[in-house]
Amino acid sequence: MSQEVLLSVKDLRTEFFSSKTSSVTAIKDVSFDMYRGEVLGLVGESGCGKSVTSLSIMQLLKDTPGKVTNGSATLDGVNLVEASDTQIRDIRGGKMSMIFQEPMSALNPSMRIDKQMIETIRLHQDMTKEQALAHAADMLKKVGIPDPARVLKNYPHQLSGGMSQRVMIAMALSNNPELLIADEPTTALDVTIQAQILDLMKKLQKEDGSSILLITHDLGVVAEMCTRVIVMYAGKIVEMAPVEKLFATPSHPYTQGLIASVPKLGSGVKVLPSIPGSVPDLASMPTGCRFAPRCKYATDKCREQEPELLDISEDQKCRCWRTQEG
Amino acid sequence: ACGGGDKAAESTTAQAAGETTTADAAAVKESKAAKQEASTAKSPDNDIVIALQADATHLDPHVSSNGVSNQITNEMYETLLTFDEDTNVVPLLAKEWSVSEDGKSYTFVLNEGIKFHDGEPFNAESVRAVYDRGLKDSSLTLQRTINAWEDVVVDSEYQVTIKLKEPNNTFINKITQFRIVSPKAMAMENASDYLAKNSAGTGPFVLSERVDGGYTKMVRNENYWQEGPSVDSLTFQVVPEDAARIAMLQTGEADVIFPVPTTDVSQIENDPSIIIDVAPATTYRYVTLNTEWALPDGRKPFADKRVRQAFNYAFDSEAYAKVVFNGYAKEPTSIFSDSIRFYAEQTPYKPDLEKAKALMKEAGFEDGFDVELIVDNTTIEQKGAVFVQQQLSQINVNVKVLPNESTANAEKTSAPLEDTTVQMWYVNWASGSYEADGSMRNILHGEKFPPEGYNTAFWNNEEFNQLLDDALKMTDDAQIAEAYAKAQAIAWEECPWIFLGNDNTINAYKTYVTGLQYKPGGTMVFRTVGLDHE
Amino acid sequence: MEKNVILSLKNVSKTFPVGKSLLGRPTKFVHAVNDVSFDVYEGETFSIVGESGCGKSTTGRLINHLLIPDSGEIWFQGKEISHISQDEMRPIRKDMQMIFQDPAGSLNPRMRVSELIEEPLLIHTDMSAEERAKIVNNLLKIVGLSDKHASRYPHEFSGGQKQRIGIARALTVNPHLVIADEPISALDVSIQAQVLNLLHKLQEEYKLTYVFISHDLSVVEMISDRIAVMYLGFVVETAPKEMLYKTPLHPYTEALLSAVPIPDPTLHKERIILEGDIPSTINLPKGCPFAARCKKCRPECLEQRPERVEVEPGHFVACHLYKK
Amino acid sequence: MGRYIARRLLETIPLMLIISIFVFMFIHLIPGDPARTLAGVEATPEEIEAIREEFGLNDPLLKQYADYMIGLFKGDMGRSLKSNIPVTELIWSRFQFTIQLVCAGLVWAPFLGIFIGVMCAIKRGTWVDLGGMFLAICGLSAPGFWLGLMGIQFFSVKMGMLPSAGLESWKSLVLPSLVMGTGIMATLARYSRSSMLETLREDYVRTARAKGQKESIVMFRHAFKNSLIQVVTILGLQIGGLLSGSVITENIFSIPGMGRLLVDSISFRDYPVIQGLLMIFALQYVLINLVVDVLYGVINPKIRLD
Amino acid sequence: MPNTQNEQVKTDTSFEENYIDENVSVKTNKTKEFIKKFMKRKTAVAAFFVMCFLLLMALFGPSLAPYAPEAYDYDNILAGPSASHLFGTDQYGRDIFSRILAGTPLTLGVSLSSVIVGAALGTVLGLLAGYYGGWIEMLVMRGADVLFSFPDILLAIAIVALLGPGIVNVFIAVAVFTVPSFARIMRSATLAVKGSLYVEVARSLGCKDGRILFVHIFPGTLQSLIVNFTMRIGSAIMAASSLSFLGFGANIADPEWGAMLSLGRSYLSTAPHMVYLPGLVIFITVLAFNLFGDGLRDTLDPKIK
Ligand SMILES: Nc1ncnc2c1ncn2[C@@H]1O[C@H](COP(=O)(O)OP(=O)(O)OP(=O)(O)O)[C@@H](O)[C@H]1O
Ligand SMILES: Nc1ncnc2c1ncn2[C@@H]1O[C@H](COP(=O)(O)OP(=O)(O)OP(=O)(O)O)[C@@H](O)[C@H]1O
Ligand SMILES: [Mg+2]
Ligand SMILES: [Mg+2]
Repeated sequence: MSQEVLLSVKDLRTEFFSSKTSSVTAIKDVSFDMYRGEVLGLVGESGCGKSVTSLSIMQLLKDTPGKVTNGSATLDGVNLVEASDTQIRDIRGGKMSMIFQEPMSALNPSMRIDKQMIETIRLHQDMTKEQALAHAADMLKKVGIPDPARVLKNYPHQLSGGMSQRVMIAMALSNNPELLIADEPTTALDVTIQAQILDLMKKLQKEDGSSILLITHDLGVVAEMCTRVIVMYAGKIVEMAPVEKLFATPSHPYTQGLIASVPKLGSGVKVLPSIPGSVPDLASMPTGCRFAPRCKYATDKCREQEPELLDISEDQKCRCWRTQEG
Repeated sequence: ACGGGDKAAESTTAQAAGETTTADAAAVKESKAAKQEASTAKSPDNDIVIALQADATHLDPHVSSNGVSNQITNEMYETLLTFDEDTNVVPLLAKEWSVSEDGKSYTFVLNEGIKFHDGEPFNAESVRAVYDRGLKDSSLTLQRTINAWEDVVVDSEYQVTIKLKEPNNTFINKITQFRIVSPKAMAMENASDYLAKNSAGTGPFVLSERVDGGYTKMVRNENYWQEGPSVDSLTFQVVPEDAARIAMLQTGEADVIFPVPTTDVSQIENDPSIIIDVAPATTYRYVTLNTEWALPDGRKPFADKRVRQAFNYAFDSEAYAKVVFNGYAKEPTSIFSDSIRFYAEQTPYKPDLEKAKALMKEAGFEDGFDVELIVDNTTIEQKGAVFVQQQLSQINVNVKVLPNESTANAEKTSAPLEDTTVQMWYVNWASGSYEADGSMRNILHGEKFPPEGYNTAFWNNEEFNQLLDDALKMTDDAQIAEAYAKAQAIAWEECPWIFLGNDNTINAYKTYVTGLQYKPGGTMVFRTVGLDHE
Repeated sequence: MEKNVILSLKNVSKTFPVGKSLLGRPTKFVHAVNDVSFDVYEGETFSIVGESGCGKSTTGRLINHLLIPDSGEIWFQGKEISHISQDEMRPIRKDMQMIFQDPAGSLNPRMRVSELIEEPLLIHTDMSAEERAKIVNNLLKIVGLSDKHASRYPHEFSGGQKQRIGIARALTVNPHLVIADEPISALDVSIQAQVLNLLHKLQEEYKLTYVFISHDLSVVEMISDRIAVMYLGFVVETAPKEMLYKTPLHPYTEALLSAVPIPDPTLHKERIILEGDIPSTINLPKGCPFAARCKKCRPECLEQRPERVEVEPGHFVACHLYKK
Repeated sequence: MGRYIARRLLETIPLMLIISIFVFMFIHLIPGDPARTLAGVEATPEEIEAIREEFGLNDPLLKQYADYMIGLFKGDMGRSLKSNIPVTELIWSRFQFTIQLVCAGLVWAPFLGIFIGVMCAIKRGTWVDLGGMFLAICGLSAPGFWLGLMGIQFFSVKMGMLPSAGLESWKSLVLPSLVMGTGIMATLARYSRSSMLETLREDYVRTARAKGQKESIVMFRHAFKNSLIQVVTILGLQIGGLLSGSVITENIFSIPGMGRLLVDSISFRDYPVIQGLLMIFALQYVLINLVVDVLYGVINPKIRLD
Repeated sequence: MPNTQNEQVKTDTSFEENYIDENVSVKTNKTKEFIKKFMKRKTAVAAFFVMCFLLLMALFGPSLAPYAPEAYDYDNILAGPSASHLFGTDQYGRDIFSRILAGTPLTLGVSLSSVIVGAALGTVLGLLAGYYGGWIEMLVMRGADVLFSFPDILLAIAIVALLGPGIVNVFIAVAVFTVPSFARIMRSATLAVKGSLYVEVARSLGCKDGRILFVHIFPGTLQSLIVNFTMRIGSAIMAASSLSFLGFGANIADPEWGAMLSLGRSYLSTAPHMVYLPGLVIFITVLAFNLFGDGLRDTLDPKIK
């Protein structure tokens, strides 16, 4: 299906500066398009740059030594990387909002929920305090909080993890965003709670037709939620494909290894295939393909020259000499 | 006020600058007058503020014992007799007095029509009442004045006779400390408490308010019996920090400051609106040498007169005056100050290092020894002690200066001979009644070893003792003078101390302050004080 | 095959005091572990699963004598160990080692790898330095590291490598029982498999018994022989692996199993979505701990704690649905 | 909350008891004799003995302590040996001065300190940060007496703007407040900087930005408020030392406050006053700690006081 | 189907078995990393050099001094700075520059050693309190409370009265008042480290208390210890000068900086060099220790890059 592009990320590069002159590149050459109404998964191991990608898009790298040094992220015609502060503020929380991994720490501990929600709503919608409060209560009900009035009066620490995440979701959705970035929204939660939240997100996404960029390292979650998936490794996209294709015919050795090394319920194996070695350090990236040191198919070429992210079929891209060359 | 551990009396006070100031006393006075005339400065109000370094301990004149307390209470309480500026005893509440032949009874004829602040009349009964109070309560400092008395007899309403156990040449001086308080106040159950908050004397000022440690404010006594002050009020404010006192005088917050630190004199010297008064000395500074103290090897260096003399020859009093007192001190010429009656001049120990070294060699201390010097921990005292240390280092004596709180030193120095740890003590003494006996007995008499007195040199010279004891009972001034001269000569020659110098107070006040008077030792008298105000 | 019980918990409970009264006496208690009983057989992997805060780690600590139970008994190799002193426990620790969830946190950042691994030897043996070094190097090889790493500090290693160091340390004294408290949940997906495989290999080689604590049901299925499901400090179901996954009896086990996301987009299974959150462990519900969230809740569930019943051999469940 | 405060107040009783014993034993251990000091150097041994008798200084220590405690329970702290004023009255009169000083210091110092700290954190790495921290450290390394004397020289003597002594008008509070406040200002600036820096790294600050909130509001409403939590503790510790630590200020500015009273009483060995003062200081310390804890609970809703 | 899969797995494991993970990311060693991080803090580095300089001064200063610190010259008192007397002379005509040099070992010695002693005691108490809790903790913490509510000047006077005067008082007074703050800081640091996983691991390995306390917990608290330590040195120097102000500091014969500063205040208007120059030296020293402490804190804080 051909769809309207909502967010277009091009050649995004973000570096972390330890001083004026020295820096490490956390993500590089990140390019992808996101369509309206889709759930795009972003998977990869810890430290591969998933969060940095999302923060770069949201322009939330202030107060970190990080800076977007190249590329663009265009949302509805506005290049977020170059937009002015006011423009960005207008978009953030409005057209584009975000949920974070640790719901507990993402809420201001010394502010009651009602204040935090009203603040969010009134920043983007012309409402009185009372209207905003009513809207907040509505949103809480929508995310399945049985007793919104009570929760509104609570401080964050009085809520459980699942509740807080729902509040975060309600807050993120309260201004009808077109794009919701969810950075590992359920990692800190229990399985049964995770099931609740994923269920809820799916439902809301269907109802409102918004797009979700879902960041996770849990392939199970990806399989369940996403329409398309981006796999990142060491700061770069290594594969991009519709979810079914990715699981059925993973083309990058890393993706293959990843999928194989996840235990599946009911598979009955005692020993799992695994990817040896570990993720390279940002400061000392190998030359050539970044996965080469761990790849069982690696050739000299892989070790010397870095492959491009190329289409290997109409809707699948891969960054690997082996697949690209046959 | 008596020295020893008394902070108020010593402090950063100074004294007529050696030769220059006293020699040209007249010139100084003149220049003061000229300055006063030249100045057009006026006080903004008619309230006089005096910045003092310390506070009175208590306003009950029979309890308080230190100089500041007396300075403050003297403005509210009067005595039968008092001193003039030249240490002469002059009448005050008593208009005249006479001594009996045997020198054992003194009869006073009192001024009439004087009323206490509380309205009670002043008469012979009130003198008796003070004596009675002293008899009843042995913890009062009043004790010291009356302990040689036998009785007080009321002859008539305005005549009273004080009978002594035996003749005592110090009586007349000591009576200046016998402050007369209203019998009504003294009869109260807790007289001291009452007197802490109210004045009940006959003085020119009446207590109006007091903040302990802060200030004591008095207003003019409208019913004062003789010509009194013209100021509306008199406030003694406590300003412990030297620099702050100077600043207050400069800004006019204070009209009079006392004492002026010698280091700061130059700062205000040239201020046309400030007059500096250098008063004659009664405070005498010395270092006691414990004659019984033994070195680890058993030798007693200070038992040897040669060593003691060597110390005095090694010590440069002139430099002492210059370095420690900025020139505001005087070379010692006897064992007490020349402003005290019966002073007899001695030949100064002029600094002579060769002689000092020779004496040390003779005594077998050519290589010197280590000795400890205790001193109060105020800046000026320590400064002097370090000077002593430096001087003695010239004859290889290694002095360790141990500055300590006066209270702690008082404890140390009151230990009896068998327990004493005192080797050398940097100290000063000023007799509160400005008499010769009081200037010597407590610190040099053989019966005044601690804890009886402060003879921490543990110097016991029979002849000297005898002279003091005899003189005390004498009634003839010439005889007394002779005895005391002999005693002074003995002590000077024997030198149980290092004689350092006499210093005294420097007061400073604004040119618009008038009528300020002094008692010996620079104690101010505000009886006729006025302010040239707008 | 004769099954030897190596570890046995009998009605073990543990509470933690929270809040203090005027006199410093605790006013409230967290009921972390309630009336837990199970046996672990020699050579098997016994897993404990359950959601966060349900008392898994506390159970592990109780077994390892890091905590003392309030009541109940813990038998290890035929000895009751729950109330012995630290000194009496020390020799027993040779046979019982623990691996922890957070590999970074469990290694003292200020010690070298060699020091970390030889520490148990220092405590339990009086070997010479060379002997210890030999053992350390050997162990490093066993867990897939090289002896070059011995002189490095933990922060120079990746998460998976750190966990291997932790495992090597646990193996230094040849333990019989290894308690693994979520040993892989802090690791990256691709690393998890490495560590799981290593654990499996070691078990086969050294005939280890594992008490394996995890919240990941897919992992547990792979590695365990028998499984206990905990909820709110209670063991609600105990069963051999096959039975539990094929025929989960307790409604909570069912929900838990169905909530696991399957990494296969072609499968779409029906989920049981539980309402609400896990209740507080301070005020335990009077009846069945799961009653408040249970779809099959009956009036008696609210009133009465269910007994543990053996529905089929080796398959225990504590639920009123299966009352005999 | 009420119960919490009541409990904390009750808890202070044993602490005060410990302090009272400790203090009592301690000050009697210090050599020195109040009777001798009171009597002066010309006093006879009999006179001194009479004073000792009168104040009960000859009683066994235990009896003296018991007498003191009995008095204390009756609300009587005894009388000053030196001035014979009831200790309660004496301390109260001195307290009024010291509290003015303390307040004068607290009026500006914490606010300025926190302001500097927060600004430094927000603008960290810039010259604002450098300047602010330099100022703070200057404040920490300038001795109080030096500041005071310089202040007098400049503002009183040279400019004639401010009085140099006493406590008559607000003007006379300016210089003392400078001396009292500088240390607090400096300390707080440093602590609030690091606390703010820490808070700025928190997730919820990022959340606030993600909402599209203005930077200034993010800083104030979200970061600053939470960073205060740590600062309050430090502030409490600082205030705790003010009452007894004002001696230098009181000396320089001739203010008869508690600090000077303490020093005077110690050098006089005025036992009842020392004891009374120390009890007050301890009580003050405990109360401030309590206030800090309560404040802590107010700022930090996570901490429930019960 | 199961068969093939098993075989697949077998090959993989064999691969795994032979695989030795050599790929340890090559990070530099800890000290080097620390130095690198520290070097980025320019002010702290400058402060460090000042401290080194001070240390050198303490070691060699006295022998380099142009005059003996005690050498007096009554003809040249209170002279301002000049070529022959760099910092001028004092009330006895002693060379202030020489005295500052001579006072370096004294001043730094007293502040360092008192903070060391206080910190050592406080650390042990804090460690024990934090580790054992219970009555030990109660005792230590209440003791700290008592000391905290106890004015330091009282203690200083008591020490002078008991032990006699001199620099020793400053040393003891500062040391005693250093104890409670270290006890507190160390207690909370201990509590934090005690709760860390590796301590629990140590216990599960069977470590005895002593080993846990000194091998595992103590090194973990070093950070707070060191940072607090450097900051305290500055306050110790300040405390020494405040005590001198009240007359309970070093002997005025000793060229201790704080005493020099506080004694010089009588000459603030007539010979200001008596105050400014020692004051400046104190200021720079305190500044250096504080800035160094700050830098150290930032360097040791893993959250700050
Ligand atoms: N504030 C920062 N300062 C320096 N480096 C950073 C910072 N934040 C992230 N990085 C680096 O950027 C890289 C990518 O980090 P990122 O947080 O995007 O990883 P992630 O994929 O989200 O991992 P996780 O699954 O652990 O959240 C990491 O190597 C990290 O070290
Ligand atoms: N030392 C303690 N003091 C107070 N409460 C505690 C303590 N340790 C654990 N608890 C409480 O006991 C309960 C069980 O904790 P436990 O750590 O055993 O859970 P868990 O199942 O291991 O959870 P997780 O999966 O999060 O590790 C929790 O509610 C926890 O808050
Ligand atoms: Mg992330
Ligand atoms: Mg756990």
